[in-house]
Amino acid sequence: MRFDTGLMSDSYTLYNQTVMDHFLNPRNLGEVPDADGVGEVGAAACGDIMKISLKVKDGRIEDARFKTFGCGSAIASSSMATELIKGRTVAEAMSFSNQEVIQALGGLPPVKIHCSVLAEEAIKAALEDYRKRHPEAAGQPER
Amino acid sequence: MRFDTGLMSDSYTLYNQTVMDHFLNPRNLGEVPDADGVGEVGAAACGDIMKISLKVKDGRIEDARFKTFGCGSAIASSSMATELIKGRTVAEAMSFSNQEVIQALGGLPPVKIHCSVLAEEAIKAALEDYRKRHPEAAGQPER
Amino acid sequence: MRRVYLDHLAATPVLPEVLAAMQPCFLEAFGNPSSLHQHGLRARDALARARAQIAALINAESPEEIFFTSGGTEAANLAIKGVAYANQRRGHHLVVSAIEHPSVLGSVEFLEKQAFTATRVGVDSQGWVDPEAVRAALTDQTILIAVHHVNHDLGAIEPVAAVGRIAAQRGIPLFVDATASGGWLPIDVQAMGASLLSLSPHRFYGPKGVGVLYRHRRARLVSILHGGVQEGGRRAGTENVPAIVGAGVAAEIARRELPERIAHTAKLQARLWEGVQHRISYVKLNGPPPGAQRISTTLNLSTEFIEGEGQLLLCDLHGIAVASGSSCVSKSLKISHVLAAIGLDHALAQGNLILSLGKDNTSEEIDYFVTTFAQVVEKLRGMSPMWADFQRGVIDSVIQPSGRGTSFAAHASALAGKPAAARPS
Amino acid sequence: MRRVYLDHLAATPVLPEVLAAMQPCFLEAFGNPSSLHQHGLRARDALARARAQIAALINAESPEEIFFTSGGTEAANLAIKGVAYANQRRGHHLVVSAIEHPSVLGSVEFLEKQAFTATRVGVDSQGWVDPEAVRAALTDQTILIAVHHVNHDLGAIEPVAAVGRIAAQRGIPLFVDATASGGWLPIDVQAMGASLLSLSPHRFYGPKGVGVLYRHRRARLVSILHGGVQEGGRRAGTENVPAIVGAGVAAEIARRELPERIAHTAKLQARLWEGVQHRISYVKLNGPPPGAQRISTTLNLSTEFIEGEGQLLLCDLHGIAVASGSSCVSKSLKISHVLAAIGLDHALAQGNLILSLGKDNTSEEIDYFVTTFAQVVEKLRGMSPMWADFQRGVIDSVIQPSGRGTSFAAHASALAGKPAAARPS
Ligand SMILES: Cc1ncc(COP(=O)(O)O)c(C=O)c1O
Ligand SMILES: Cc1ncc(COP(=O)(O)O)c(C=O)c1O
Repeated sequence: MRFDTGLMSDSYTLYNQTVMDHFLNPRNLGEVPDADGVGEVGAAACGDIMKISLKVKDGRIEDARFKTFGCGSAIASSSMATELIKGRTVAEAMSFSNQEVIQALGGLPPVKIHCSVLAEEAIKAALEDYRKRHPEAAGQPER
Repeated sequence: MRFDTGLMSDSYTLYNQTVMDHFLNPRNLGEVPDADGVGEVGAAACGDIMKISLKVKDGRIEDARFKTFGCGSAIASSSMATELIKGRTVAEAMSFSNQEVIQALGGLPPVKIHCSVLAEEAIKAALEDYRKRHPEAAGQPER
Repeated sequence: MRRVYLDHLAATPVLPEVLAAMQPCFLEAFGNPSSLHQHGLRARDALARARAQIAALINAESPEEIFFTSGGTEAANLAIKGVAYANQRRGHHLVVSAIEHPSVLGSVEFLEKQAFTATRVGVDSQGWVDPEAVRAALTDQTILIAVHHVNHDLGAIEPVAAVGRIAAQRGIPLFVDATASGGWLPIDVQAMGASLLSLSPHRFYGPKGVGVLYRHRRARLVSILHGGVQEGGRRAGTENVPAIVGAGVAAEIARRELPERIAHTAKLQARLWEGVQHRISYVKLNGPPPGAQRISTTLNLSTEFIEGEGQLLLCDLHGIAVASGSSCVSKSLKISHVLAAIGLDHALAQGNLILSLGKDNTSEEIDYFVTTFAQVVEKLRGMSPMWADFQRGVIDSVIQPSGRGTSFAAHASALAGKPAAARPS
Repeated sequence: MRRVYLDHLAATPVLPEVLAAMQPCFLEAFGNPSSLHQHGLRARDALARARAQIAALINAESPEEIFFTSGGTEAANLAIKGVAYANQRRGHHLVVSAIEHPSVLGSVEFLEKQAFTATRVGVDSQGWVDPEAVRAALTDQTILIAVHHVNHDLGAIEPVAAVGRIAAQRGIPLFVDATASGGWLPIDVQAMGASLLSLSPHRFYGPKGVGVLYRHRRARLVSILHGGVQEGGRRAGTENVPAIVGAGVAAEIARRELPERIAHTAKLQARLWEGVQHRISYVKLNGPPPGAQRISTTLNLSTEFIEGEGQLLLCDLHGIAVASGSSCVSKSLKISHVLAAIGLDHALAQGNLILSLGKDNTSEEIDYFVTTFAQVVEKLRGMSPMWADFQRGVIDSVIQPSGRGTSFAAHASALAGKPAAARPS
């Protein structure tokens, strides 16, 4: 069965180009070696799981990596979230919001908004973990 | 708008060929001059009206004519009924049944059976009228 | 044989452009819009385009207000039952015109078996609903008003905008069945004040197997076919993609060609009615006269002393396709409830013929119809005992009374032993 | 790009013969079957022929037992609601399998809001209904049993004939949804003891926009779409003539080609499952193994440590069209109720992929799928924290437990702060 007619020449995607790009070519995939903070969260709604690990230096996020068990938009959301968070101070990152992810991705289908929420939660969990492991950091001046 | 394609080559009819023939080429259409009996009946169900007039000679129906206000099967039923009744004795005709009409027509759609009933009733009304006008006929020997 | 199609209210052929648009959906682009892969996404995209095309035809605010069903009947069922069920906590009363299509009245009757009540608002002799009568029928329990745009039998254009204003004042959704007008009259759901409106694309050169229900985003509506979450959860079942695509294209072309179609059919309509009046005696036009209050595509005629099925069959024999509202053509043996509702004399209802014009009919076809129809009438009157009785002065004409003889209806009911049912029981 | 279509349960293209048969119905033979003229009578004739073709496919006693609807969903709605309303004086109880399609379960839920009650009979881990469990669920109020022929997700062939015998003993009509099997398995309504049976022609190379409901002449059924008296008064609305004609031809060809189609797909099914097992670790087949108790066209796979939507998207990127029962692909964010009903572990339900074969798939396509799928799995596992945790022995495999680590489900529910919903709430 072949469908290579003119009709199939344009390629349809479930998500927009940015989301598809981050799903297919995820940025910051993996785990930071000797991470300073690791967050792993699960979505009650659908069962997705996201794990984000951070390398923090001088109160600033030097590296962020993710691994995600979940749909295309969950993978894209975590990819984008790690991109966005890199270079921010821990304090800045604490106010990170899923809206940034949605915006940077150029929008998500309504039913997939929760993926961006999960990314936010994973980052916050990782920051929480960082603070727990580095109680001294809480008082650190943020350059 | 033209539909003369091969697809339209066969001609579809609402009724079978016999019914269509009797509708398009009704037999015994008209009124018998100086009729010996006339019956006019109406169908309560649909509003059809049938009028049948008879010429009786020596206790035998010599001529029968009809006029009908009604659908194709009503016209065909009265045409066929007059055909069937011609030549019968009055006594024979008194037991005329709509089933004969249906059979001779090769069947009628279920919803149109009442047309044949109307034809039977018109004939019986005409015979009734004949007997009323010719009380002597009741006792007449039927050849 | 010459073939003249004058039954566009029953069905139209699809436009070549419509068929061309549908074609790929059968073979290559056959996906199910619920599928997440290329084939499904492509079908989804096609649905979205069709939705926008339909929205444009009726000036809906957003394509998301357009729902696809399997046809005009399902759209009417969804509108009536879907609104009723969605609002049953608010009330249980519906107000509908007495001459709505059976798909509307049948849905209402079904609901009446389920603790809903309904008021049927009558119409005048032309088939018009009085908006004030609609207002008078409203109660604080009323959850839906249904008045169609154009009556399918009579061609009367109803005062839906006036009804829409009353509906808006009272905050009650108005459903407008535009099955008989869609593609043939300008429709603006916003100007009309319609919360719901249905269309039947196969009556304006779209395909069969698809219907449209417009629903204003604030009108509550629940599904009546249950299952999957297609059509925003308001109509379950795999979408009929080719037909929906065809409906979209038909709508787009209808919108473009509307003025032309109206002008053309109005011209033929006038020619037809003039020709009939000129050639045939004792014939009456039912519904409004040609003009602004009648749709340009239809004529509803009653020819005295003969019955409609015979007219239809003889026309067909001469290649002319028409319809009739006579009791003889209905499976229930009742005259059209519409003809009964306008109080049409039984004799005239029986002699009914309905003609509906299309964009491809020609003046020559109209002339051929008129000539043929005159012969048909003559042939049937030659068979009719009523015509003979009329000639003898035994019964009188309803259309042009001479003052001699009894009425056909009185005559017929005397014969049948009961009154000829002017109204269906 | 290479394109391999493995989603025939969602949609099939129409056969060239089907399209050829439909074609005239759009342009020349476009009549409305309710019309009494040539165009209408011709359409009527076409419907009769299609009815006979469908009757032959399922061994119905008479074409008059065949009703056309707009699709499988409407057929199921009509069967469930139409039988329930028709028999509500006899009783108000329905018995259905728990893994019926949403069109069946949704219809039942709708009725439950209207004073009907229902018992959902569970299934075993393969997806089989136990006929004795159906028997046990019957009460003297039961008016309908519904058990589908083949489950759409699992491919399990249900013991419908055994259920049919119980139904016959108790004098209760049995409705068999054969949407997933029609055209792919022999169907004999008489041998099955089905009083009602539905088909979806667009799943066996017929068009969309048409469904079939078989109804044994003694089973009482009322209309659910109200209006005209089409389809013997059991389904109002202008008939979708082209689609019905296409359905008839598709049925005739399906009947002729059935053995061939079964043999071909069974061969591919075996090759596919063998290939997957050979190339991919930690993968499970849901539903019965290939063989007599499984339809030859489908495979339902669960691949551990990765989620289904991603598998689907990556397959699509390589031109392969598949489906998934993962919660991520559903608008309700729930895993398929079927996977929940067989008690499938949440991790496996999330990793679900559904493949459905067609008559035109080839061995090469299957091999291409297997190779591609192995890459897809590898890529997704590379992104999955669960795969990493499994490698480290933190969590264990459900399919091939090593005894080290906690279960995925326990891990996920700890993270989410509540148990992973194995059953939809
Ligand atoms: C006014 C009106 N509404 C609804 C319908 C039903 O449309 P369909 O038969 O296409 O379902 C019709 C059909 O004649 C109609 O004329
Ligand atoms: C078993 C079963 N029944 C009914 C349906 C509904 O069919 P349709 O979407 O064609 O209306 C489906 C569709 O997937 C199905 O699989």
